[in-house]
Amino acid sequence: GSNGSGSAGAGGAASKDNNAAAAPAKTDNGGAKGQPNIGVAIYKFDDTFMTGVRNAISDAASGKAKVDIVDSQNSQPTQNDKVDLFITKKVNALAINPVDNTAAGVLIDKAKAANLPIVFFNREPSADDLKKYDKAYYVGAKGSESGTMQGQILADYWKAHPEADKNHDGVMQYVMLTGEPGHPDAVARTKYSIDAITGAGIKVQKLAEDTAMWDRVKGQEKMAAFLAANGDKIEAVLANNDDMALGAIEALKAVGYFKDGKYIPVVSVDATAPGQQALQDGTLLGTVLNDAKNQGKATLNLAAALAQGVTPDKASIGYDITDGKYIWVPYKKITKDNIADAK
Amino acid sequence: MNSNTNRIGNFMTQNAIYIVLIVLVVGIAIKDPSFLNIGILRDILLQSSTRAIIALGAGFILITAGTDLSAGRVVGFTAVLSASLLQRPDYARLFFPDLPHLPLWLPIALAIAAGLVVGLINGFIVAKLSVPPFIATLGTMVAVYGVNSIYFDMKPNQSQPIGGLRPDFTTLGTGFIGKSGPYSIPYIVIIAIVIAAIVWVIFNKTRLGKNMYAIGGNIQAAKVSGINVGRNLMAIYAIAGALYGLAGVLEAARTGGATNNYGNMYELDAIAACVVGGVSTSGGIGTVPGILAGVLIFGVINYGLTFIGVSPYWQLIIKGAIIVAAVAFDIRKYLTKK
Amino acid sequence: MNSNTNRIGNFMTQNAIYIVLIVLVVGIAIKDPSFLNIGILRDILLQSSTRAIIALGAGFILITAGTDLSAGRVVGFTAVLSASLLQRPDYARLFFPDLPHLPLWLPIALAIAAGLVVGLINGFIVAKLSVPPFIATLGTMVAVYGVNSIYFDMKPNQSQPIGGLRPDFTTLGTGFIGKSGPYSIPYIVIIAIVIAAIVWVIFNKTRLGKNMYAIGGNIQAAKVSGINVGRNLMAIYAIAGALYGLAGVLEAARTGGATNNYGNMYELDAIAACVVGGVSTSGGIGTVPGILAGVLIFGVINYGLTFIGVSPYWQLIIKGAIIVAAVAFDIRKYLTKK
Amino acid sequence: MAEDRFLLELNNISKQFPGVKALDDVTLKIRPGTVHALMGENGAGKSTLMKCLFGIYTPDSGEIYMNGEKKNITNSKDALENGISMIHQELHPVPYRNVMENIWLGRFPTKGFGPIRFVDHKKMQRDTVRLFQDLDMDIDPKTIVGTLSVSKIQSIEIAKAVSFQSKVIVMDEPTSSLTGNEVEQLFKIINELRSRGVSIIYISHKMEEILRISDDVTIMRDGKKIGTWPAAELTTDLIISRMVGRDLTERFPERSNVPGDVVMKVEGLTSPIDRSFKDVSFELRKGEILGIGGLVGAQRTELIEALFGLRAISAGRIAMNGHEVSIKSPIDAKKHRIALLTEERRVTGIFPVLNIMENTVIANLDRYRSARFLLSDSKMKREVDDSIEKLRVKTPSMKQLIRNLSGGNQQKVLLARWLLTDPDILLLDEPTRGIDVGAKFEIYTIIAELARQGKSIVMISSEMPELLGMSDRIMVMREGRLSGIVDGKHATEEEIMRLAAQTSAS
Ligand SMILES: Nc1ncnc2c1ncn2[C@@H]1O[C@H](COP(=O)(O)OP(=O)(O)OP(=O)(O)O)[C@@H](O)[C@H]1O
Ligand SMILES: Nc1ncnc2c1ncn2[C@@H]1O[C@H](COP(=O)(O)OP(=O)(O)OP(=O)(O)O)[C@@H](O)[C@H]1O
Ligand SMILES: [Mg+2]
Ligand SMILES: [Mg+2]
Repeated sequence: GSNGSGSAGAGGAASKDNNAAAAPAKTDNGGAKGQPNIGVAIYKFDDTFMTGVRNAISDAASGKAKVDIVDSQNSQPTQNDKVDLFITKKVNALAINPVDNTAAGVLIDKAKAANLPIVFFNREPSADDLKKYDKAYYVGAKGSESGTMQGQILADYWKAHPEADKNHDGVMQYVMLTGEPGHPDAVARTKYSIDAITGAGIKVQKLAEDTAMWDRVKGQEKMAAFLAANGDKIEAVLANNDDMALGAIEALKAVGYFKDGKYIPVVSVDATAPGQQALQDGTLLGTVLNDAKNQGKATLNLAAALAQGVTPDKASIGYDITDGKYIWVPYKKITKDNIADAK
Repeated sequence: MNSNTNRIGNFMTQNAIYIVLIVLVVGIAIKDPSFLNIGILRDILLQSSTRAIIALGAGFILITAGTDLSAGRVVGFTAVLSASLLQRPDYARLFFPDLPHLPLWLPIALAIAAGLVVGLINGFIVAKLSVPPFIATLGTMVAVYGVNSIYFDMKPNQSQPIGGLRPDFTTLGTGFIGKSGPYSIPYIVIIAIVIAAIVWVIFNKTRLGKNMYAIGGNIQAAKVSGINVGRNLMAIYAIAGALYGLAGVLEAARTGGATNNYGNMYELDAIAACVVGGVSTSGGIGTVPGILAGVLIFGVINYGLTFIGVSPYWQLIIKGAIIVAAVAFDIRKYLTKK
Repeated sequence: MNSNTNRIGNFMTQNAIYIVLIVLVVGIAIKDPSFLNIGILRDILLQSSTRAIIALGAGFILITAGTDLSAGRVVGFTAVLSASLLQRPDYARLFFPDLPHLPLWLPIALAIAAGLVVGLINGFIVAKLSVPPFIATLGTMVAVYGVNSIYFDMKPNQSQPIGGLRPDFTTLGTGFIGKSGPYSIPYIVIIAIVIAAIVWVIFNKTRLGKNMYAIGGNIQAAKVSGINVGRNLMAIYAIAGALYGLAGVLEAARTGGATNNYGNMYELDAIAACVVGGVSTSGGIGTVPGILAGVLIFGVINYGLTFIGVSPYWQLIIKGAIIVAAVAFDIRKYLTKK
Repeated sequence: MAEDRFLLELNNISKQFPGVKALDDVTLKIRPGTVHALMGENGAGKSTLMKCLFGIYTPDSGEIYMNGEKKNITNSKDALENGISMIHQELHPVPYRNVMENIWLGRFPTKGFGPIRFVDHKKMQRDTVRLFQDLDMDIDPKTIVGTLSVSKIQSIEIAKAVSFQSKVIVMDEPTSSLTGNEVEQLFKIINELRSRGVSIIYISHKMEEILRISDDVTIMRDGKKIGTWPAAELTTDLIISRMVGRDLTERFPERSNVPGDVVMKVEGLTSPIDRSFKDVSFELRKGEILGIGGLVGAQRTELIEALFGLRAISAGRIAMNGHEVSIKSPIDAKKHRIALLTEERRVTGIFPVLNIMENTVIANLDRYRSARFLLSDSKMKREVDDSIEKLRVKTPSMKQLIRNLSGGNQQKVLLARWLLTDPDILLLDEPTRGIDVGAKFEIYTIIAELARQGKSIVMISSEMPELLGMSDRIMVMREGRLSGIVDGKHATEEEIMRLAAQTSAS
């Protein structure tokens, strides 16, 4: 860590970090013999949350395993290619963050044919697929949970703040900013957040929903259009991630929210640094922490144990295994009151 | 009578894009009359401003019969670059924890210069190595994203979105002239207008502009006419790069943050806006008002369809159809009458 | 002596792409000798197969002096389409819960036909409405994604990834001839080879192929020679569409699933592979072996850099540099000696 | 006319372009087995009329009859199917494909089974070889067309037009890139076709050719038909006066230039390319018009392009006003006040999508800077207006796109472009190619005037009368070498032909 002033010097420094993390390198990393090789495929490198997991994996790996982390570029076929490469390269275990969780079936077949343990993380394959192979595992949370918690935060607020129902019709008029169409997280969060609210006995009315592609710029632009079309009718804003929520908050600020007592609840998922700042500032009501550190660590520990032929259990990896296949790393609701939990 | 309808028909084909723009606005307004509202005009202008700056950059390249795929990634790079140097010191996660307070102009100038350098590299590859622009800029597009990602992934930031930007910086993106409200004019719109005016002057009143049209119109003839094609191309790519750089700065200022994914695919939007605005993909043809109209058409489509609540998927289908229809209509004016 | 070095130099420029390919392989093998391994060759061929089919489709269009941006989205659409019709009846989340068992060929034919129809639409817009290919296919790219997303979002699927594909279908993507191991030949590679052979015949032995080169080389010449340019263009876009359709089917079969995001941005890869393989972006030039070499270059880069453990971001930078260098080297053969 | 049965009739054809009435009620009737010359000034509408016949344009009104039968021709395919083929004024090669593919484009022979058909390359090659034998041409069917010289490409277009076995062949300035032998060869082909009952519509600005080859002559002016006459009743002067609408007795202006000191001295200039120019030395004087004669392929073009920095040289020196200079690019050439009007105006001359004004000022932008780098529109407009007027460019306005001008008028705009740079040395490569007689005289007048003002002019020409009529000295080249320099006043056509053609060939 230096405060390098030019991108060239900075790039060099970063590359060293990356090599340490990503290369199976023979020289780097102290490379003690006997350390297993683990092939890790991330669904997309520039996903903010997965970057956290990725960093946690390489941190956890030091001294324990050699990890080879690759980018699937948000494309399942590319991920399959990378898995083929790992198998040809004879890694000792696979740790896969699937792009498309239904594709796990084929990946499990590949791993089984090569007799390699395979650990999926962050996106849950179907139980049927996992059952096919005794060395297939999952580390992560229930996909639905983040949406549910996001909805609960909003439902709790709604019940505690009757004035939030601006038109006093007993119905929550909301707008929704979704991630990339068809993205599993986007689909789950959109659905389960609303399910949680209605599940809490609150009636809802969707005023508008549009995709902002996970993107802060688009979040801001879509929110501006929502505001123009619906004005003060909007009583709550849900976003599939922090970035879009932060964009929406900028658009809300531009029409006078978060000043002079004008408030609207905004909820999202991720608990990124700017998201935490927004919680602090009181512009973001709540977000949901996906525990990158523990997900990464559990994944690595599990894969490393499997690679060495050790039977994974609480003693060998430090996490509980449920049903012989799952390590659950739950989500956490984060609001202004417990920001510290996210840090 | 006949000559009158003919004249109307002629007027229509000559001004097809502007007519498309009006038809779009009217169509949306019929669906929801509250669309005709000065606040909405302001929103659309605001959203179109950075796009316009990028499209003007892309226009330079298209008129020389090139393409610039690197635009979006340059925007992302300069957004990250400027944001990383302009954080509030009290922010929790600083990109450079020990950075002294820099004068506002310095990181901005640095970011624009970074864009310009990428442009120069593009120009060099195209002009001196004779690589087709599509491939040259595809190469830099990929490479710039790599560089940006490495920068963004540096410790202590490690690929976290950059937030906590200094208020003097965000004011650039969110501030305005006049009383708050629909009649205020955002700084960013003013910047875009100034840039458009400068580009108009370059296109129409300078040697560089004339040379640009000539190079796009017939590069062989341009060489024979004694135009220094290499130097002109490098200058043109550099200007375009600088414009993307500026746009990146404004995107960061406007949203109060940046990630390495900013600007992704903006090049396609920019090129599409140019072509819808009458810029020829085979070079030599294109005007500043046309490009601005093209950008506005996309601005109106994006804003308007969300405004009237069309579902995102249907938005895609309608957008695709409008793009094709607008160009099919506009292109009539160049078709030699058979 | 002098003439000998000259001859070597000439051989080098004429066969630049193949030399680039060899240099890449040697370079990677020096870094890690275990790269020279038949299993790795098999992996690379396997990974390049669908890419090759798409690139051949894109090649058709490029040679007519067009571009086809819709390729990737068509791949995504036909992947979803074929997957939705070929699920195991005992799978928990069926796209069509009451679908009877269809013969394998039917959904495949349907998906290819869907690709062909999109191609026909592209061809119609380009040939009959005179819209530049870039915009025509940008329009269909956006619209096809919209249509695919609507289909994918239908009840009861509601945008869930489609899984549980029938084993006879996935075998197509994962099966092979011969004993399991490095010497086996995947079906998908055989399919790609057959397709490449057919395309080679079309390019070199049929009227359509010759007309394609003529249209790209000088469309005016094609017109005054009595070629029905419109019909030929429509046929060419349709064939390209059908190839993307086939590629989509294979992608679904290979991964055992599909989402609406499949194929995203494949068009850029395909065009880049073509251009690296010597296809001219201004039309009229291109060969099947060249395109295949271009695809393999990307295959080797993608596989090889990961293999020797280059970090993904550095891969981008290296990839960008190689693309530019390969084309800069290859392009020498067309530069007229002054 | 003697016969009242016509093979082809174009009745009352009109065609309007924005701002231009290109054809105004034109009627043209062609007898079978005749050569019908179509004549008129640049922009008179000749090419447009033929494009209407060939389905490239659709006339606004008028009808086309073949053998008394009304035909509806909407594209080139229709025209070809109705027995009409055409050699276009602007050549249309597909550059990256070989000769035989260019010839059989659109009708490749095929073989195969049932509906599965493949192009029959063997037959195509056989047919091509036979075609070339019939026409006495010597071109390898497998050469890539882009590597051939313009004259070869022109020959291929001729062969292609003949190969359709059409009843009517339109030839729009077929000899503009041919010289000597090839023109004779073409005439042989035309006579052969005529004797087989084929009719030829022949467009050319070369009077000698018209009087030699044609049976009937139709003259057009400003989109209108002036009349049709049997060629036997016409003389050059008659044709010219009907074309131009006034008498034009002199073909060349009076010249009063006096060659002075040597301004450019070229010594041993040699190209790095084997087939190209070798060891060329000559001097150019102030106020001199130096003609360069020779057959096509004599490397005249490459020589003067090398002087302009467009081509490399491997040996030799160029000195200007006694100082050796290095000219590596057109930028250098312009600095030394040299201008070049290139041979292939479509490839290296015009900017098709730009208008006349932009095309005119492009080589000369420095002159129009008003503020530090802003250009002054009014100054540009003034000078372009002057040029259009001086060179009599036929156009509705300077905002017209140059590609909408007739071929000859495009050439005038290019000449205007270089005249505006006010050069000391003007290199002209076939300056009057495709230019009508009236305009030729104007261009000659301008050349003579420039020489009188002390400018030096180098003029490549394949037209013998032009060389003899305009040059102070004539330099003849053969196969890349200088074969002699003769005095313009006393030289004869025979002498020049002898110097040009003493080849191993024939
Ligand atoms: N596509 C077009 N658009 C507008 N004007 C045109 C177009 N084509 C031709 N013209 C105009 O029509 C007139 C006739 O042109 P045309 O090419 O037929 O002349 P031409 O007799 O063949 O002359 P030349 O001897 O120079 O070839 C000219 O004034 C020309 O500018
Ligand atoms: N053997 C050749 N192969 C390829 N290109 C050639 C060849 N000979 C000539 N050319 C090209 O053809 C054009 C005319 O060339 P050249 O100098 O030989 O003709 P020329 O004597 O000037 O005849 P003219 O100007 O009358 O057509 C030039 O562009 C030249 O590069
Ligand atoms: Mg003509
Ligand atoms: Mg010549």
